[in-house]
Amino acid sequence: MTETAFFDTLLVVTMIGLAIWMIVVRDVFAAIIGFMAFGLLLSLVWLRIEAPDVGLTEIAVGGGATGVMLLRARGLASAGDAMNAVPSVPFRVLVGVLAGAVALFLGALVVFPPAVAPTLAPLAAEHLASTGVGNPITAVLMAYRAFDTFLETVVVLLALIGVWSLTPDGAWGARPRVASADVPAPLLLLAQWLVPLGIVIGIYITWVGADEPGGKFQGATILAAMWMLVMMAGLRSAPALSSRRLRIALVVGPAIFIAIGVSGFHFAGAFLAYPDGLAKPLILAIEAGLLISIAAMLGMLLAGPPLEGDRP
Amino acid sequence: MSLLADLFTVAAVTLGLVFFVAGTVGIIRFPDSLSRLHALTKADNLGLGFIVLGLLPQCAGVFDALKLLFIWLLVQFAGATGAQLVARVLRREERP
Amino acid sequence: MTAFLNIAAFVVLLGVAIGLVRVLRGPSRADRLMAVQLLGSGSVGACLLLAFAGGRFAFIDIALTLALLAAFAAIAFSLSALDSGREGEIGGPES
Amino acid sequence: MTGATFDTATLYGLCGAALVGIGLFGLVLDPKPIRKILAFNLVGAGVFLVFGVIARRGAAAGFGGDPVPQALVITGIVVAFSATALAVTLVQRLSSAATDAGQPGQAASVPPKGETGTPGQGDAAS
Repeated sequence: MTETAFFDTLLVVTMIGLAIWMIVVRDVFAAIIGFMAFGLLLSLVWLRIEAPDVGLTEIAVGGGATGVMLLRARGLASAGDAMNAVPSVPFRVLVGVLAGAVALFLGALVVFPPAVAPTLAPLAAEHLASTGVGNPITAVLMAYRAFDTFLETVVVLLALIGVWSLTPDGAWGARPRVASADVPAPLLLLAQWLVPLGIVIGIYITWVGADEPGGKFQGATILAAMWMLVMMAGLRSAPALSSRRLRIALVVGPAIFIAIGVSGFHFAGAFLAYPDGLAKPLILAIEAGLLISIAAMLGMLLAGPPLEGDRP
Repeated sequence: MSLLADLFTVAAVTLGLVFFVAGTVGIIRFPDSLSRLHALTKADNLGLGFIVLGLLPQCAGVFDALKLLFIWLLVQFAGATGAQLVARVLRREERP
Repeated sequence: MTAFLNIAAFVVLLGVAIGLVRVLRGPSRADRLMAVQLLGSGSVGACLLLAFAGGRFAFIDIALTLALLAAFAAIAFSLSALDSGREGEIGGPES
Repeated sequence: MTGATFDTATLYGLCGAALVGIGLFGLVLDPKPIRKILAFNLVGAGVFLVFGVIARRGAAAGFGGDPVPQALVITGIVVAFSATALAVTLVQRLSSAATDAGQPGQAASVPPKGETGTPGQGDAAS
């Protein structure tokens, strides 16, 4: 504890400094860079509080993908330039006091915890063997609370449908424009070398998720990032929204999930119940399908909708 | 043997830290962006390189050691490309 | 050894944090882009040191992901700055 | 474990609480939509962190933390990303709609870049 206290304190101070800087800095580009840096540091925090799975997700989704998406959006930075009305000082003070009160309340909850910390860990450990997976997080996501995970995938799909529904009329069905205007030679080289390695790493991270930190969400984000790199380097263009192959890729994971879930009624007596001894292979089948679908969803969320000028 | 390995780790990791700190000093002290970029890339590659080198004898198995080396190569490769791109941004900003 | 590696992780983070203050202040966009690169290799180093300090070898996989995605982000950010520099604004044609 | 405790987890929990406060401040006061999205993500990060600390306190049965809240946070991060993607696209389209209204025909004059494809013949679906 003593020698890690330096690290912990410095990490917290840096993160709070970055957060304040993000709020006060004028330049939007700088604020987004700050957010990206913040996400990378936040992943170190998750490692320090014994949640490596969450840290991995934060690296992939929270820092990397969100930052890239914020920069990708054309016209986003200048949106609301007209809205320069600075709130009055009394209002700013009021908001400051209220936000401070919320922070103090949460802080008090942290400093004065209940006498017995609530935990479901013993219950999760008790049935871990019957799921056949060694990582308790994966067991929670794929066995104990599999229905949540299914709905989460559907939420991501709904978000994608929402994004696509914002396509301008003239551009519907077109390919989103992702490729950089002119591709520097080093990027081309990197895209050709890094992407195959990245795909291997993405599948590896999904595979080790059964027993070590990892899993399909993290692996799928890596795959989506690699896909994005290919599209940015102009090696392949983004698929058209109306592409049948794209749409099949998007639904194959949820479809396998539903199929195995419904067959649970017949073989194990409940929706999403796995028959004895088959839990691990069934979980692997669902994860493989979801890997493809989530990678496609996240990749298309990163690419955004086609805009004016991206005519089919 | 274990003591020797530990000594090696301490020496190499310390050397790595020296490069990281040197990089930071360079970033703070150098007057223009291009020199700062130079300081940054040297610190990254050598600093992380020596840390990886120092951690190699502490690895539990060959696979972990290979992963460590792979991480370093990845950072080298991507860092070089990234520095190229940042330099391009810089050139464009200077001569609009 | 554990204590040494923890202190080493602290030193790496300290270097990164101080460098971050400098590059984030700019003034140019390229300076700020360096923050992403600095953070990328710094957090990979800190993550590896923490892994060996705590005997948590699973963290090596996390450092691997960190190295890959931080590189990706740095490249994507640079490309975005390059594209927008040409069109005069972060946003591109519509802005 | 009664009364005030202070350990590593508490430190990070306080950090999470502070992030929620900072994020809320920016969310309410900053007029620019993209800054609001950033601030919203800060609030989210803070809430997840406090939840993570609760998970850490629930360490038992040989796990470093309670796996159930940790799994919920993973779900939360992915859902927050989806919400951010939707918000970003909405703001982007709103701003281009405003530009169209102000200067008719400007957006339509942007020349098409990159390849365009025929619907139904996508070749890069993974």
